Amino acid sequence: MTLLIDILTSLLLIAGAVFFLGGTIGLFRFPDVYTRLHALTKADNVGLGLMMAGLSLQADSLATVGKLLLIWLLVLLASASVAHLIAKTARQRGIEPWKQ
Amino acid sequence: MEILYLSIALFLFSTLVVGLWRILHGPTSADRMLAAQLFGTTAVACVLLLAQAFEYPPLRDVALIFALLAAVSAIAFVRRAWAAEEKK
Amino acid sequence: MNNIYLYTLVGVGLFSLGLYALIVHAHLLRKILAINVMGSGVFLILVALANRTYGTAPDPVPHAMVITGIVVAISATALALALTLRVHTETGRVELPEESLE
Amino acid sequence: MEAITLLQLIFDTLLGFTLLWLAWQALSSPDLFRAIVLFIAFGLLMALTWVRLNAPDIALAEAAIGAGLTGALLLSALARLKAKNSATIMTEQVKNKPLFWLLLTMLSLAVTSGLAFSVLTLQENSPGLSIWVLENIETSGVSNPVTAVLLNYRGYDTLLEMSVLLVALLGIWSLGGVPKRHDSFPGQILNILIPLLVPLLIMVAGYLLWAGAHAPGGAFQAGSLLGAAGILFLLVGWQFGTQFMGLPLRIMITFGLALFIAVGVALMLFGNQFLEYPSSLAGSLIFLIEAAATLSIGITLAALFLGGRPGLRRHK
Repeated sequence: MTLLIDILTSLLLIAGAVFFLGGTIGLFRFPDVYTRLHALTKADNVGLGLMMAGLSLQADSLATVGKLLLIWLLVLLASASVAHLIAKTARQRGIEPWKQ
Repeated sequence: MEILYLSIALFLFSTLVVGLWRILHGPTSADRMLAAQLFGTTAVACVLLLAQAFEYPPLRDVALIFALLAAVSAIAFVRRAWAAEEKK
Repeated sequence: MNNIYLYTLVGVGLFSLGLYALIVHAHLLRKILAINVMGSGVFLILVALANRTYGTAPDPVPHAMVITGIVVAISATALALALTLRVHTETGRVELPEESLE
Repeated sequence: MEAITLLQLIFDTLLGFTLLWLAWQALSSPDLFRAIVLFIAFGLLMALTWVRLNAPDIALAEAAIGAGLTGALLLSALARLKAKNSATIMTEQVKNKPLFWLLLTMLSLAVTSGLAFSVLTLQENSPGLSIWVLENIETSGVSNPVTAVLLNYRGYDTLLEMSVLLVALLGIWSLGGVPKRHDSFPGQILNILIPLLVPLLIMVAGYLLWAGAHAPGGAFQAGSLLGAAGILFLLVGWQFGTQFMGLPLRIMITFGLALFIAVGVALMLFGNQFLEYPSSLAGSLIFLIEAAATLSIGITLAALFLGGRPGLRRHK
């Protein structure tokens, strides 16, 4: 049973790490601020979410799971709001979205 | 399992170092701020992995504070610094 | 725990970098950043050396000193920024006038 | 070498070099905004470093202050300077004076090597005062040694440190009134986000204050969170009522220090030394002082961010 949980945790953590890698590559490669925003929120939402799921499986108490969940929700809230604010202000300041 | 936690923490930390490139090269201030925002999230994940690897729960409080305050610098940027740049 | 000396040397490096920048730059905001980096270097040396209690928990006294130091550093930074802004409103400059040696 | 030790070594080395590199970039960047963002990232990595150095109390303080206060303070100051182009001025002595450069380089090298030498020749095993701290922890009233040092063994330090906060605030207030600004409407997102975040910040501050007695946490970390909550309010441009800005504000700012001194003096009346707690009461007294200190530190930090004396209009 422990082995199964360990394997599941490993898979979730690795999957989460892949999303973080994706976020970084997006930040690195994408052509303008709007597309980079898009890449970034993947790391925040899915990457961290998968990691939280993986770590929750190893948690010793429900309180720990609750704390992990709270941290994830807070990061979601912050990154979604910040992404929106930056995109909106960028529009107002006249930064044109990238067109092929 | 400790090895896995530490390796992933190390991996995340290296993506953070790569992300520094975006802060250095911009081109707009928004790009730099975005990179800093991603740093915050990566640091949260890193600290939680270290907490698990060394079985030291108080570190989760550090991650909690990072998560709570993740938006503050970006809000200051949107409300103050960027607004001032515009007037120039 | 051989990372003690690694981090101590990083602390020394930060202190020197900050000192150098503090002397070279005239812009007050840069001087404030430089002093903060110097402070971080000092804190790093203190806390790294507090780990020289092999086997047991680190020495809590430097930890307490550094926590105090961090709060003092932020309040000093706030005051320095307010002074800088005042210099800017009064003179329109962001650096202090140089004293000529003649 | 074991894999775990190796991984930790790689992590520490990478972290150390990134710290140095970031500091260098932040201090030499021609663009001031970039310098500030790099400095924010530097603060984040410092918090990770404290985690690596077994200092969770400091990591909490650095996370709260670095993420919640430093960035907001520096970015607001930059917004008011509006002088980004004059960013790379050097001091007069440095311009066109090769001799000065030479001297400066030699000075830097001397400082670095001198410090490095003295640090590396220190005794390898030096428990410092930790033995005494641990021996007396049971009489201190708390079980977190850092809190015991801050509030009991070296209560003077904390007392004086709160005075420093107060003096810094007085310095800012003596410079004039709150700078006038015309804040735009914060927008729907912030109007939803801030009322959600602030109660959570206050709750977590309470949790850290409570946890400080037996685990990492305490008045400074909790106070910094309260300060961050205040800064969020100020950033969206919400006004506190003017009736709050007068005497009530001053009472709350000085409350922590006043209570600290009052407890110390009261103990002297009962035949103890200044701030020498009887061990049966120590736990409760420390909590009382910490609770008052948290409130005062939080409000003082937010007032520092305000950048001037409320109620006084700067004419210009």
